[in-house]
Amino acid sequence: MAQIPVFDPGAMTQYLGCDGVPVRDVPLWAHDVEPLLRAYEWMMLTRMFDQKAVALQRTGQLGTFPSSVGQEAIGVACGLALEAQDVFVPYYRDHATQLIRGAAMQDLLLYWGGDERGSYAGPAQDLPVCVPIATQCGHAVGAAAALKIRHQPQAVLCTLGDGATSKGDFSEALNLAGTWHLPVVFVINNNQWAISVPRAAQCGAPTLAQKGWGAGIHSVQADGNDIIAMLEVVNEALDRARHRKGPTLIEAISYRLGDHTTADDASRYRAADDVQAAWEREPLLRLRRFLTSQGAWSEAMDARWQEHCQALISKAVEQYLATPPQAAEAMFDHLYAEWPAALDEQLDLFAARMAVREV
Amino acid sequence: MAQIPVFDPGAMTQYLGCDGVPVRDVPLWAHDVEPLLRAYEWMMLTRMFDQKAVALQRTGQLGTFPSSVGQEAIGVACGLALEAQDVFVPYYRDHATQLIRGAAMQDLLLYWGGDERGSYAGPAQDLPVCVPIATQCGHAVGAAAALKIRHQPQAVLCTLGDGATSKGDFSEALNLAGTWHLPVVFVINNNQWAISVPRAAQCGAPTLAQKGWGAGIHSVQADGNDIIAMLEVVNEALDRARHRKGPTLIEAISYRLGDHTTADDASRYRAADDVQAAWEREPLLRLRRFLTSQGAWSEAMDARWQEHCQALISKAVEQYLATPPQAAEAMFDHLYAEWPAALDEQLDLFAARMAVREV
Amino acid sequence: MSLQTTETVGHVPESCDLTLVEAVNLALARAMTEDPDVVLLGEDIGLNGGVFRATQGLQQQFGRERVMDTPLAEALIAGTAIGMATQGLKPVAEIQFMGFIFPAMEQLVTHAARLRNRTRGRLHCPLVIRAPFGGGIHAPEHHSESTEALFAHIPGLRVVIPSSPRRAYGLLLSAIDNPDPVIFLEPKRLYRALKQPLSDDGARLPLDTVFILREGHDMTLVSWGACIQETLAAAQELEQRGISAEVIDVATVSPLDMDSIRASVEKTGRCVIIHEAARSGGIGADISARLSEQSLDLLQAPVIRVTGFDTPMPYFRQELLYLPQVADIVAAADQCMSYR
Amino acid sequence: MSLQTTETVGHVPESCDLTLVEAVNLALARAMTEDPDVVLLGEDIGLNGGVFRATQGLQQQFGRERVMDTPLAEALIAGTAIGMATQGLKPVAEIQFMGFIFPAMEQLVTHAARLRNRTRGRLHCPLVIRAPFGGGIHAPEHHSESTEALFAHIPGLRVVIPSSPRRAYGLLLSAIDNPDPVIFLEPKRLYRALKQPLSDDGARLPLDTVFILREGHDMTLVSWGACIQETLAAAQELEQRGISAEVIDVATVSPLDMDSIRASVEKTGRCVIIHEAARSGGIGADISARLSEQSLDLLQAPVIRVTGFDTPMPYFRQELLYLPQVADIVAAADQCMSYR
Ligand SMILES: Cc1ncc(C[n+]2csc(CCOP(=O)(O)OP(=O)(O)O)c2C)c(N)n1
Ligand SMILES: Cc1ncc(C[n+]2csc(CCOP(=O)(O)OP(=O)(O)O)c2C)c(N)n1
Ligand SMILES: [Mg+2]
Ligand SMILES: [Mg+2]
Repeated sequence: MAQIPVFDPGAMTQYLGCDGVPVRDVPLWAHDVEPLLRAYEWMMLTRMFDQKAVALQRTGQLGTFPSSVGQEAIGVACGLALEAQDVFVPYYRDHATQLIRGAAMQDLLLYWGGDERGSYAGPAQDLPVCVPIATQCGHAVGAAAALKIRHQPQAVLCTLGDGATSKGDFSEALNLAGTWHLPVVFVINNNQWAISVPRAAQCGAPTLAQKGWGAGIHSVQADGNDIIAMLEVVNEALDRARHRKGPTLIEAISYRLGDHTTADDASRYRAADDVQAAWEREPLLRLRRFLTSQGAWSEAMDARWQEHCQALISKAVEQYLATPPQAAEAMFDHLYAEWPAALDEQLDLFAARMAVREV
Repeated sequence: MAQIPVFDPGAMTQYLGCDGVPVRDVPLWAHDVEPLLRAYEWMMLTRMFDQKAVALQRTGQLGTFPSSVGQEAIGVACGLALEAQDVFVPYYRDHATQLIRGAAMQDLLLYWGGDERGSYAGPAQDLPVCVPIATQCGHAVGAAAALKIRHQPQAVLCTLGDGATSKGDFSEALNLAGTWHLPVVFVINNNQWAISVPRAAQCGAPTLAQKGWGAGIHSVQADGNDIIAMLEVVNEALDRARHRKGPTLIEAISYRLGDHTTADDASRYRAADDVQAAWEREPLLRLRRFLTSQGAWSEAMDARWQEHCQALISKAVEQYLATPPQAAEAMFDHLYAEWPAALDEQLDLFAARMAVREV
Repeated sequence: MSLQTTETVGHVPESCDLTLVEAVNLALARAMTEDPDVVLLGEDIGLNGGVFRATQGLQQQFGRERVMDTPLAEALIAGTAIGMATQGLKPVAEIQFMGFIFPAMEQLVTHAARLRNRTRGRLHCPLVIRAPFGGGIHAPEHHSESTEALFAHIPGLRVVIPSSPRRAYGLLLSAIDNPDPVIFLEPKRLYRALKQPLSDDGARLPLDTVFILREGHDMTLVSWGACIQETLAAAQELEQRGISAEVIDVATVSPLDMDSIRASVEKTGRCVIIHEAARSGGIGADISARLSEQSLDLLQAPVIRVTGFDTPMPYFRQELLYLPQVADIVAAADQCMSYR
Repeated sequence: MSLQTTETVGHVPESCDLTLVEAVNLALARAMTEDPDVVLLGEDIGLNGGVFRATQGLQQQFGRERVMDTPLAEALIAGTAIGMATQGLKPVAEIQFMGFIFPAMEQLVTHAARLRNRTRGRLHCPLVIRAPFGGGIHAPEHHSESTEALFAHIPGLRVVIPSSPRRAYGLLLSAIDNPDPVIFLEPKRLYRALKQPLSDDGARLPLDTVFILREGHDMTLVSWGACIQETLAAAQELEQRGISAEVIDVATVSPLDMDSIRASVEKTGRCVIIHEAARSGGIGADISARLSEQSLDLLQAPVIRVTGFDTPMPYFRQELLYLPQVADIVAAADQCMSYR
């Protein structure tokens, strides 16, 4: 009988070891440190933004917030590899990509602060943060089909978590992407945890990448903490999509160094040792070591950059905190393109309620 | 980069060629013709039952009916391989298995004739016909989990169509089966069509069997028109399940020789030639040729058996047609184990309506 | 605002007699001709033309890129349609039977209904989900449900139900034009039950408004979908007995044009609501509640509802026991008229 | 049949003060102790004890075979639970938030609700789906919905909503005992908002019946879930102004114990219904419609509903604008009392 094929472990794309020393020749483009410096800067900004957001939540100034600490290389690679006209279909742990695509930090804070106006405002065609797990995968293939139908040359990039791979919406979308040969790239942020559920309790297969096989989709694994590997595979996959060579599934192996969200306490369900060990593999440290070894980065530069980030973040926080609330009746705005007269009673009821409360 | 592994075509289990001549040594158990004779008899009964049901529908004596013509080897193999205590979780094209498991033919007719009393009455633990595509897959893993929790040694067998493999419920169940190592066997009746949608428009992968790989599940392909192959792989898979060696996914390659149901007209969307060609590969002919070549079957025996089947079917049809309707208020029966007093108004409303109509 | 329609008026020039399903087909063809952004997707809608033939010939006419057979997955159909809509297409998705719409529920509730609201108007979701619904055609289990109330409870969705070939044509064109998501439910019992003269003039009918199919002054009969047939027949029977019934086809069951329904009931003082969905949680409860809450003094009799029961739709041998019939409506009307 | 409960009575011997979520936990532990067929499944319910800690400690106590973390898939959770139930287990499945119950809709509507009916009693579906619901905890999008009406429209399902620790305990035990599927919705705003003395005596509270939390003779306030808190507070405020309000906690919103509600309203002549779900298609419409239809002559004023609006629950900065507050209920009660 046929055996389950084994995903070749050597097939995981990785260039940088945890110590920042290349484990094999880096690709040609990475001989130029410029793109890596940009990547490092975004990764640092993302990390500091995440830290600040968590702090805001802790002091009651923000709602539940999902930090991306430890997974910055994934988000930054997606952001840098995407072109402005591509379509980005995020989940909820994608601040890095959203920032690179032009979202204002104060808007991201507004969103997590419970205000619709903060809905991601990157390029007009991008989708907003998606909370219901894996539902964004359907949108991604729909957007990709739209591009295909209109013979437009862009690609769609869709992110999801390791937990999301268990939900039917992901399989259904993957299957359509393969069947219709759609210009879409799925990037799994495999941070090893879906809240408290470890990767092994999520799926019996040794890799998540092999979920693409059943859909006839080109599938790869990459070290999600290695920005060079991530840039390489995401760029290659987007290139395939843009050249109508078919969809790609990327499993990016990383680790969720923080709690699931600020509402979570990960110490309930995982060992501190494991987290400690994972800090050794985290993406910023690794890239900093590499860049330093290349003479392209220094502690002084790092301090300066952090200072710069701090300033940007402070300003955004200020703007966020100074944002006046929406008008009370804003909940009815944009519910329909044109307000249906049949719903006027709702406005009357609302006005009456507000009148009572003002008394 | 890793390529999509190719499902080894040589890995498809097949013993009998279309001409009934073995293409390789048949398994040891098949040297005894007895089990094959039983299989042939059930296959013939199923085919004749299907024909009769279609005829009943054509004459307005039955509702929409899904014939299993051409796929009898799959259903019969499942039925013969299952033990009485196993749990069978069918879809809607499984008359063969249901009959073997003890369902009365007149009950199957009642069901398709629009009467709840016809709900499949095989072993008490079996599930009834399932119409919403792929939803039965969830039930199958639930039943398998129940067996596992109670340390019972039985297995669960769940059937589905090729179209059903696209629906998330299938992937989700497969994933759970793999993760929890459940005693369950999934058999895909790949009859090449989901109503009018051909197999290639359903999935971009070359085989459906490889959908198991992403769930870490042992996956095999078999010639679904070869009863020896089907008995071999289903028995082996059930054996694995009963011995807690894990779940199996079986893709049984067959062809839907009839319309999707009596409500369908397949000539709208597929070429008569293709159907004609598929008749060359059908399972009864193949097995009859083999048995005849073994001196175990003859035209006379065939005629006698058909006569016997005819008699059984006629009697069942008679019983079916003679079944008086349920009491009018039967729709309220078994809605709850105990009728909630809060719903008494419903009975009053119903009684009032019946009173009006009787006027 | 309500619209008055005469169900039985004569011939429109250049028109031919069409069934409801043919009217749907005609509207789809017209919308696709008028606007290249209109695309269709669903199960078996291509070469097969849909299991009810609503999309017959459209793939041949508009090509496989605009009339797409999808894999068998309703959540995917909805999700894909939403993704297409965000990029400016106007997808019209078919769910083969309303009984199979539930996998799409998450997409419809958490995304289609909210995308515009969530993004403060940046993204739109101009999407139509078509689904045949209702009983009466002797179909297998799950092929006869009427669960429109589930969608009517979801703010941001429109739920539109035509009950004649002309309204199917005009309302479907409006639904496709509409920049917001519309659940368009087609009463399959009426697909071929009646023909109406219909010319392919592209004339839209307004959403969010009821249609007054028949004027009357003694009582108001409110219904939608296939039940409109029995309701009209009951009105005719009542007329022979000297009771003048106004007949309202709600058509857009969400949002509800209560102003028109209320105006009619305030005129007649009496109201019977007819629908085939289960009684509890049905849209009839909404209409009844709002009438009683807002016009208590003007009601000369309690509102009466003639509905399906709080059971699953029974298998087809008994479906007529479940579905409101003319006699049931007439009896309710009599009861309503004889109150006090 | 209605049950009278006094919300504020004193100490039960051997009891301790518990929150609603602790009461849920206690009931689960008790049910699992009493009956080895009771098993739990859901996302993060094991080691993590559920995101609200409703299942805290249960995996440690009853083992991983009876307290199962599932992969992330709600359709699967429901389907698996149904499959388990057909084999005689009594699964209690947790859906992490009611906003994520939609993927399970197909399983609940097409199978859980019908399995017994379809098989004419051969197969049972003794299943409980627990889900925290409702707003008011400043949660992200989709974490604050109240869509109980969708399930109340599905015949064959029971929808039960506790509004105090004691009712959570007693009703959950009954729901687990019940041989039919129960959707058990826990008002997450109340999870830790109040404590009640509660002894783990295994005493069940009946399903399918309302609870009269407070007797009164001037008007009836009908509510369920978290809104019961505001309703009780409003009743107190009204009392200070000389208005005696009866307060009914519907508890089982489907099937509806209308007899008890009607009896109360026929006594008081006036009724205000309070719920936080969207207004159109809400269960309030059902109650209002049935009261007006059946007790038109006894109503001294139109029924008034204080509800959420026909919009998605706004993000949390504005959720209080959406949720009924004490002042809104008092204002409605005043309006109701001053009618005519
Ligand atoms: C349909 C649905 N079910 C449940 C949830 C609650 N929930 C939010 S995040 C999460 C875990 C997701 O894990 P994963 O996909 O690995 O992404 P990660 O958060 O680890 O990045 C769950 C269960 C949800 N948002 N949507
Ligand atoms: C959820 C759902 N969607 C749609 C349908 C309508 N439908 C019934 S059978 C069918 C095709 C199924 O094809 P396949 O799975 O290949 O099984 P086959 O009928 O060929 O044996 C469809 C679309 C359904 N029953 N359930
Ligand atoms: Mg994760
Ligand atoms: Mg098929």
